[in-house]
Amino acid sequence: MAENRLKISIPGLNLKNPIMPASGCFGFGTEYAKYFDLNQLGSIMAKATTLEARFGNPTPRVTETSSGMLNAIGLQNPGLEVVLTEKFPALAVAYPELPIVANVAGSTQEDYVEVCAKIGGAPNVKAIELNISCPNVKHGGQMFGTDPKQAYELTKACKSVATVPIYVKLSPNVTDIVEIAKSVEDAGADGLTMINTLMGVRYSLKTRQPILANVTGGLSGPAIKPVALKLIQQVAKETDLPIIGMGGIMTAEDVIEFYLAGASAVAVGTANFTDPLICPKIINALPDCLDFYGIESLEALRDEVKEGFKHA
Amino acid sequence: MAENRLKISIPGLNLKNPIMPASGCFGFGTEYAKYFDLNQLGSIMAKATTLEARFGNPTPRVTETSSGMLNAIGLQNPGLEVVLTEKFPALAVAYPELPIVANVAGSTQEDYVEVCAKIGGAPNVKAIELNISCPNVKHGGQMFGTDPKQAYELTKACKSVATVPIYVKLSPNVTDIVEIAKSVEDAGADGLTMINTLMGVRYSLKTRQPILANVTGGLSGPAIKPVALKLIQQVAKETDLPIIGMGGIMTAEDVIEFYLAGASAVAVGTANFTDPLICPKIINALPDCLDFYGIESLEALRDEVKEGFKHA
Amino acid sequence: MTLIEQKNLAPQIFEMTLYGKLVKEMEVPGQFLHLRVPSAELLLRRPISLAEIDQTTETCKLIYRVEGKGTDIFSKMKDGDQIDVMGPLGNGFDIGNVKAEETAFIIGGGIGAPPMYELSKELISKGVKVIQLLGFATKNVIFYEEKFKKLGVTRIATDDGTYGMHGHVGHLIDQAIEEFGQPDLVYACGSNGLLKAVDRKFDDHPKAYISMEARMACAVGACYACVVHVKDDETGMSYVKVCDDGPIFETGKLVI
Amino acid sequence: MTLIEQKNLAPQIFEMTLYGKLVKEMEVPGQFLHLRVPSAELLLRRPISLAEIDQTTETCKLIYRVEGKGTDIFSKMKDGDQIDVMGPLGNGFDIGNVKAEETAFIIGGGIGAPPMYELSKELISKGVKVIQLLGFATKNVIFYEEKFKKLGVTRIATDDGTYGMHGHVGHLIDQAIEEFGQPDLVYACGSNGLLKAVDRKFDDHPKAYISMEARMACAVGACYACVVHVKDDETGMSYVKVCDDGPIFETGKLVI
Ligand SMILES: Cc1cc2nc3c(=O)[nH]c(=O)nc-3n(C[C@H](O)[C@H](O)[C@H](O)COP(=O)(O)OP(=O)(O)OC[C@H]3O[C@@H](n4cnc5c(N)ncnc54)[C@H](O)[C@@H]3O)c2cc1C
Ligand SMILES: Cc1cc2nc3c(=O)[nH]c(=O)nc-3n(C[C@H](O)[C@H](O)[C@H](O)COP(=O)(O)OP(=O)(O)OC[C@H]3O[C@@H](n4cnc5c(N)ncnc54)[C@H](O)[C@@H]3O)c2cc1C
Ligand SMILES: Cc1cc2nc3c(=O)[nH]c(=O)nc-3n(C[C@H](O)[C@H](O)[C@H](O)COP(=O)(O)O)c2cc1C
Ligand SMILES: Cc1cc2nc3c(=O)[nH]c(=O)nc-3n(C[C@H](O)[C@H](O)[C@H](O)COP(=O)(O)O)c2cc1C
Ligand code: FES
Ligand code: FES
Repeated sequence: MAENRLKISIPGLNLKNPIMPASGCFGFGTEYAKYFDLNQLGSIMAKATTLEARFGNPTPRVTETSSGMLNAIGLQNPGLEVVLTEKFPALAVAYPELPIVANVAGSTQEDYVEVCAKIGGAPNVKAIELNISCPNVKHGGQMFGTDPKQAYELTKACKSVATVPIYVKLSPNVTDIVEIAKSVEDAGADGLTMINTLMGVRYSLKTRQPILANVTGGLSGPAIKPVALKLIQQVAKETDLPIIGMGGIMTAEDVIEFYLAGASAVAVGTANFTDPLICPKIINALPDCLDFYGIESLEALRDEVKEGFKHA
Repeated sequence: MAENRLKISIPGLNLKNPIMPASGCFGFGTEYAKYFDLNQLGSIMAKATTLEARFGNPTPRVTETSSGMLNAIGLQNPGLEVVLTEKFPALAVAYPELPIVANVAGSTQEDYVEVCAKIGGAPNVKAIELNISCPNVKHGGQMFGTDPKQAYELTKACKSVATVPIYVKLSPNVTDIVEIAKSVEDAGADGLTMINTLMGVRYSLKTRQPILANVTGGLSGPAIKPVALKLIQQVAKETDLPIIGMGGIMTAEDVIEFYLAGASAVAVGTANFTDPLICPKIINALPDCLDFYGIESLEALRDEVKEGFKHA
Repeated sequence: MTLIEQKNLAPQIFEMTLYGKLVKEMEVPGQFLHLRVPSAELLLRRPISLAEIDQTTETCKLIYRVEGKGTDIFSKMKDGDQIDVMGPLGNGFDIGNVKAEETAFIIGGGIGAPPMYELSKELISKGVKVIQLLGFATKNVIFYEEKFKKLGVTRIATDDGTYGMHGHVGHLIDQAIEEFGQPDLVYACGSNGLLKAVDRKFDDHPKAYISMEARMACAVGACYACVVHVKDDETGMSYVKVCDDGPIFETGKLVI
Repeated sequence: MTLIEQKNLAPQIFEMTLYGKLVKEMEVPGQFLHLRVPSAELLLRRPISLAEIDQTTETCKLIYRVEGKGTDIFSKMKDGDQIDVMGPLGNGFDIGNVKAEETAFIIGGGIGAPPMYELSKELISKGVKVIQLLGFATKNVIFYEEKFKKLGVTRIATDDGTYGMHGHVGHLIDQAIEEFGQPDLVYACGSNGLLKAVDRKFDDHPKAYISMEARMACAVGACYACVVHVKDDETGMSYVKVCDDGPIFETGKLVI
């Protein structure tokens, strides 16, 4: 086939395929480089970066649930400086053509703004994912993502300084996600990524205490896929922003299901832990899957779905 | 053992064990009577009852998800009159000792109030579960459960007419569940039941359309267990109301996990579809499970957990 | 029950033979079993019709097409594996008052054909003359042709004309009416399109029955997943449940 | 890899023998495999240490205790079953610069004993004199006693005194120091309590190593699930990852 049926273009990101590892599930990229050639990926969504280094939450930080997992990593990262001088350059040298999405988090608006202003300076960072929905930190994070006004202010402030397009990552832990989506759209966001994790808890029957040291964690994996699809279709019908969808994707069929809900590209998180080769496997399975369901290309599918929503 | 280690007392309900089929998953009780002796159950939470008969949503109404399912039944039921004259009496005749929890729903506050005023007239109805969290109906349902003020008004109005204790069923689809819980506590609720289903969607790749005719459905099953536990422990720490917990319970271990989160009794929903004998199986497995984890009785465990929350 | 044989009848179509005491309770053709998929992730059981019941060997056969995750897992199960079975469920075909020498049209479409096999067998044992009209998508997904032929007249149509008559079962029915006259009994199972056609053709036929499909959860009448509207009901409140009022219904009664 | 043998060594304790090309890459004792549980519902792999590696037969052995859902499913797998294996992972025990005639304390507690077996074997092949100090909860969960004894001095303690010395491994260590003097090499794997004790006792020993446990997701250093604080770090920012900086660390370095 002359034409690449998997390619997709969204603000800042001209991707050869829509598959990218989700933020926090793939480190700063190089960790998985011994398993496959990262050039196969559409992009990589890097681990959250904050202005200063963070250690994150006490351990245990992960536990398992039916068809899902809880994590309370707490945004551990080496801070903007190290990310800019070491992490992104390492990828840029080894994979100069691979676009990276930087994930930005912070405790205060000033933090976010400073990181957003600088992080686009890395030549391979083509977009920012503004993480206003991390459920695992006391300050910032989800706080900004559950209040439409704060979400608006933060997005606007970050947009005014960022040198690359901004995708705002929405939290599912809200009564009305459309309200938040519209606020960040009004504030100038270039796109959305959704969903971040739901909040969950598991207890140990032996200790009678929560398994996670942080008590609560973020629920991810196939367990949340129907919730992700619900929120994506709801937002896709009400805003014009392109959506990078995520939440439980394990197969090429799942990718298409996210397109049917209105996503323009997708990220794969938890599944990397189940199978480190999951991303290339999905990418390789997609063409046959498109054939099977009679889909010409992902861009055509996206357009068809958007058209359908308009007339619904 | 002389003492019944499984017994539990909460307003209106003196239960020989804390296991009850969840509303909507066990009809009006008699449907499962050919599978086991319903007298084994602690109680039964009956299908939602509305003032007038309802047909519910178009079909398909159910579909499957990883470790979960979506339903959009839409509160189909024969209406208060038939429930009072046929459904509850059928149970009362066959199982005179079995306490029933009536589940009440409606489109308007007046509907709720009228049903609450009358439904306690059935001699076996020992409590009402006020369903302000059904995600599958256009009017009423979740609307009342996502706004603290409406939740307060409705609960207060129902309390003023009800002849049995009222447990308010909370929706997980909110930004701040504690706010809702406190409102209904202030309004005089006797207890809470949580959680109702999360909202979800699944698409058919073949038709490229949502599988459910209603588009969205309520997500239940083990997939949502960590979310249920999270919300229950959060509410249990902030209110004094007893909580009947539910969301993905499949085993005796799950029951204990809900107690650790602060529940005083539990309901089993989706698991009945996987195994029609699940409730008696859990009840029979509980004593050994208590032994294994060194738990004297469920009441003792509940008290220990509540005590722990106070000092946390 | 114990899986004692798994046969691949055609691409994606399998026949499972199950052994166990439960067979004793399987008495009416058209009933179904509700099978638990042996995968912790899949909570809903799968309804599959009884295709053959053999009391002497305490076995029954199910024929199913691999559609999704559940049937795919079934197809990979091996002899000796245990399978958790609820049932038999549903009303089954009412063959209590059929008379010897009556003529029955036995209409099956694709994966709707299996329950018609046991039905045909039982009707024949009562002396009924069966005319079996079977539709398939294409030649290579035809199954049980020989077995049906052994029971009686068997006409086959394929949607693509690769075998038998070109077209759908409706044409076979018209042809059979011409050839054999109006049937005394009509039984049908298959796609919604097929059921609609049969329902229309035998609208007020006194002994015409269709087997309905529906997405189910409980299969015991408790969850209201599988309801179907009743025709000409002004209140909009009348319904039947496919799982326990059905899956077999008289024609002319439901909104299909 | 292919499961070729599953043995029940003691109540809830199993030994799995795996066969496959991957064994070629297993060179360092103390490394672990990250095993996928064959259940769609369980997404996280389970880290299990290599207990024995045999290049000639291309097999390796894992010893594991049934703790929860995943290990329970492992214990029910049968010969010939395929198991999805990532690894070998982790740094393993550094035995590059050990010298013949050095004395090594090999300290294992309960289900921490397995990796010590392969370690002992490899140390012995380098001429090291091994003193194996093993602690178990009670007599009937002891495993591999004979195999360890064949390699060298083996002392056993049980928490409840049902076998060997009454008490925990700490006592065995004290006794061994009295009997054999300070060891040149120390290697330990076991419960957190055991590791703490060893860490304290051999705080500034130049060649003392402990194998750490942590809840893991990725096991490749990408998710930050398995971090441990470094001692005496004022910033609070220094850490190691058990999965790829470890699981083996020098004593005296970490906040255990
Ligand atoms: C009374 C009855 C009898 C049936 N008899 C047979 C038979 O003899 N042979 C056969 O091949 N099929 C039969 N079916 C259809 C069969 O139940 C479905 O093909 C099967 O459940 C699909 O499961 P899956 O896991 O492969 O598909 P998935 O798509 O993974 O299933 C997901 C969910 O949808 C439900 N579902 C999907 N398709 C259908 C369907 N067509 N009807 C009902 N539920 C569905 C499943 O039960 C499950 O809950 C019958 C259905 C009913 C209602
Ligand atoms: C490097 C390393 C080597 C190990 N080697 C062995 C070994 O040789 N033999 C052995 O029996 N055990 C070993 N363990 C512990 C083993 O990984 C756990 O007992 C096992 O994962 C429990 O899984 P489960 O499904 O039975 O329990 P569940 O409680 O169902 O597991 C739920 C989740 O918690 C994790 N988990 C639970 N307990 C532990 C634990 N103690 N350590 C790490 N993760 C845990 C599981 O991996 C899973 O992600 C090792 C652990 C690590 C980190
Ligand atoms: C271990 C782990 C760490 C994560 N860290 C981050 C993070 O740093 N920033 C962020 O925006 N999302 C983070 N997430 C959320 C994921 O990017 C993703 O939104 C979510 O897991 C849903 O996708 P999945 O079901 O495919 O995992 C993390 C998820 C996991 C499981
Ligand atoms: C098919 C189905 C129908 C339901 N109907 C009702 C209902 O009528 N009223 C109600 O309050 N909850 C209803 N629920 C929600 C359950 O009572 C329960 O809160 C939820 O399913 C979570 O428990 P589970 O995971 O054990 O199923 C229904 C759930 C299912 C699956
Ligand atoms: S499937 Fe539950 S009522 Fe029919
Ligand atoms: S387990 Fe992911 S970093 Fe160690």
